Amino acid sequence: MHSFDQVFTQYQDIVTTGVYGSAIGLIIIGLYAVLLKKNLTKIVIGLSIIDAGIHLLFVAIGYIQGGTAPIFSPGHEGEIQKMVDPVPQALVLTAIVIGFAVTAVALSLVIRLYKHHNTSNIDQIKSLKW
Amino acid sequence: MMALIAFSLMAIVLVAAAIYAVLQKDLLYAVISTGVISVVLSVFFFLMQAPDVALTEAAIGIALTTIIFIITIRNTTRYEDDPKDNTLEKF
Amino acid sequence: MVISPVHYIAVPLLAAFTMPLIAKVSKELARVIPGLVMMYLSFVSVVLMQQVIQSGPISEVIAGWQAPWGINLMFTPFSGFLATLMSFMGLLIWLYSFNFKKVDFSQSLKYQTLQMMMVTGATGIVLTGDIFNLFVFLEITAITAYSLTAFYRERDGAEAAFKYLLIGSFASVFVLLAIMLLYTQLGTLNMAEIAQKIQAGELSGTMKTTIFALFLIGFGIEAEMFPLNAWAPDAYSQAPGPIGAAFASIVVKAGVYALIRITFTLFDIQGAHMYLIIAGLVTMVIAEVSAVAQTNLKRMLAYSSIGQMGFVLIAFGIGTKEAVFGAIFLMFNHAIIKGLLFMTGSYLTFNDTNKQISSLRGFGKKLPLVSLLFAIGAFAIVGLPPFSGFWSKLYVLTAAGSKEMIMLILIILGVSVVEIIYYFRVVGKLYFSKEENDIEVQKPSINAMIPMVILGLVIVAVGIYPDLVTGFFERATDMLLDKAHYIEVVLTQNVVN
Amino acid sequence: MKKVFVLILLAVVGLYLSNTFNLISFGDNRVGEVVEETTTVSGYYLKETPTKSEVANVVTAIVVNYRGFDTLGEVTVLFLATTGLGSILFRRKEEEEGVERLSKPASSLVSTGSRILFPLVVLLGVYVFIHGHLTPGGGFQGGAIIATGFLLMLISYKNYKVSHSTLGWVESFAGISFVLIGFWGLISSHSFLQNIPQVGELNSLISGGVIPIIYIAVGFKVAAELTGVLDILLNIKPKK
Repeated sequence: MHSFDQVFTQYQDIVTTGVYGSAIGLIIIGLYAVLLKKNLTKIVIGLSIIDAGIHLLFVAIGYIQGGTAPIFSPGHEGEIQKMVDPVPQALVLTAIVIGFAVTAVALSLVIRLYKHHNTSNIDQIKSLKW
Repeated sequence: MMALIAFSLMAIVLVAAAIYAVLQKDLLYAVISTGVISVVLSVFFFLMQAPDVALTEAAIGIALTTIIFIITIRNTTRYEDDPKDNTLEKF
Repeated sequence: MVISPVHYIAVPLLAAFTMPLIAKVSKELARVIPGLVMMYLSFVSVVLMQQVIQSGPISEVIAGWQAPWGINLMFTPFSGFLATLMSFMGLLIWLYSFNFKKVDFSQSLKYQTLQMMMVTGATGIVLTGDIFNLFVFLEITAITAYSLTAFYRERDGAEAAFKYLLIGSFASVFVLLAIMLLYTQLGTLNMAEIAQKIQAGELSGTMKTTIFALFLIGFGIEAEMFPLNAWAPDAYSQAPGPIGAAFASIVVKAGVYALIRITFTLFDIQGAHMYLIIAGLVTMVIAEVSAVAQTNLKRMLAYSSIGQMGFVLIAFGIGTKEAVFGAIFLMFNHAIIKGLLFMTGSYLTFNDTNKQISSLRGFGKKLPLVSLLFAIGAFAIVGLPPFSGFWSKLYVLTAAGSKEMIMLILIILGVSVVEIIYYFRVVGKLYFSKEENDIEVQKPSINAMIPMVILGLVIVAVGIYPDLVTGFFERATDMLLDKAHYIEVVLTQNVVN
Repeated sequence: MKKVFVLILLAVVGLYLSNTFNLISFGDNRVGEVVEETTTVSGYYLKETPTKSEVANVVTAIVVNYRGFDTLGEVTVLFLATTGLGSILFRRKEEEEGVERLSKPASSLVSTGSRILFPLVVLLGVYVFIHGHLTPGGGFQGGAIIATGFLLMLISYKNYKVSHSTLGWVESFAGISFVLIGFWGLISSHSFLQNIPQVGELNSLISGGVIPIIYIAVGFKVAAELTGVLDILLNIKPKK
């Protein structure tokens, strides 16, 4: 486990591009799916990929080099100095559960649309105009 | 050194799983790769000293999100442009 | 039990959690609870507004932690006025939807819970003093709006709800990104402390504009600015009758409030006001023009509501004291008049599945009172003298005049003419065209008629004697424009109650 | 044509995001010195949690106590998602009977395995949300784990029925207890969700005053709601 901390401190730039790059990559791929794909389920998959990217970014901004998890386990009471920022973690907890709730409602709408129109292709369902 | 290779491998798997999830026509495999994304994400959170979030992502991201997607696929089409989709008969 | 702003959120939550239990005992009682809650909240609003007028804004601290560390609720004259408006409208909408024919009995428990929680979510957005809490309440309002839009089986509510959900998820992605960036730069989530730190210049140029742009897009979707309101016409027209009224009078207000709180209190970017004017102008012109082309009554009202929101944005964009006063008056008027129009409109087109305006021929005789109230609403929204809409339009036009924005005045007057065209076309159909097809008409029940009559009376009363309410707007304007007072109230006082 | 436009848009968004996030260097210490008068909010939390509110897990203290209103909103979002799901996928009573959840019975391996695993998974879930304030984990995580336990049973047994009334009772009681704790705080020490002064010291099970009780209520509520969501979704009559 500590070998990863060592990696995070030594190869700082590789890790930065790795984390931020993959998070932004996830958001871009999710956006691609939502904007271009026709199948309703695939669009909801795109939405959950964008959510995954956002949550990764949220935790990444809270990470501090060489920091430990913000838990005062027995015997480590004094180590306030080397702790990771706890606030983004608390916010991500809420954001993940909200993302799940919205995904559940979206999928129930997809199911009802399929039962009603017998197709899950968004072009066939577009009966509402601008 | 090994840890660096493992870390960058995971980042590549993350993006590859996302691309696979979007391009795959068979929705079941696409949903499974969203599960893979959640697994790698949970490991990343653990590495970034966020155990609470790793546990949440594991419990909700991997288990529950994947299962509600699979239930949706069961009630709608399994393949993206499903041949037995009735849209063709209309024309 | 000391009355405090937290009751706006805690009491409806308690009611929402107990309703399934009470429904096991008696379904009838379970449907009455939202009404009792709304009545209690209206009473709380009256009490708190008195307190605010005497002793200034109330900042209530949650969980005992002082402002920047804990979450605080801000009951200022501006947010208090909006919370009061939302509670009263929530009460009227509950009364209107009590035994709404189309909501069949077994579903009405879920319907009432979702409707009450939508009002609570909007009130939460208005009251909270913490950005991430604002995001959570935005999600509460959004998730109730998705489920309620898709409530009816036979209409294509599910498409409208899915479209709304897609665009709503974009809104929450943008807001989350903005909160994330803001936290990295300033290290705090409390709105007052953010305003203080931005004023002290702790946020650099490019990052500040990026965060402001992300917030603007995120809340612009909720406040129906032009490029982002593709969801609104479908959501309004497919949702059940009372929900359309709730969208127009409550949910959109919360979106506009969040937008105004970002531009006026948090960020002081010069271009912001000009941007608001341009965005509002574009929204208004396009919405009003497409309203004329509508044959479906509810879609026409939806476009007119978006146009009015554009008008509110213009008024806030002008930014002078009188313009902001006019804007707040406009928000008050829009909530009441648009609520009345949606309520009466849904009874006028009750039995017509695709809500055609042409089917309203000669309804003046069949539904005399409902048509009269619709006419009052139409005259008021257009801004004719004896009604309240006139005053708010007058204030905004004079404010624009004092800033020599002649082009703006011309466009606003032009748009008013467009409004007159399509509203009088409907009123004309109601009264002056003879009825030929005998669509049997749905007589509204007593409890649906009461809120419509109350709203009609309020419009006429405020129209004739506007000083009834302008006192509140004065204080609200001063509070909104006075950023230092907002920061000082939140950050310096100790745990108050 | 639309594809090209979208690809350009994606490139612009990607570039914009990447150079915005270039300004934020990964891993540098934004929390600042955690000393007596810290400026940042997280520094305050790190200093206050072990001393004043006697909770080992700082994230739990933030989620439940410092920002308890977020969690209240959070639990409402899940409650409304369940209600909304129920109203969207509502089916008249007569359509309901004869809903065949599984066409073929699960294999003996799955059914015996899940019968053994189910109590263990629920035990793990309960452990996670009872020790929310000591070890990583808490109400949301514990509730989700319990929901996966029920999911296991729902999948492997055709006639396994999760009774909606018990779910309803558990959900309502947990929600009501959460709000009542909030009101009790408002009455006793004039601020909603106020934490009572400390009983028990750091890292013991009974520590942190009201925080573990709230998180246990959240755990029950999240477990009941997620099981409800899964039950509604699993009982939809698949279209043949």
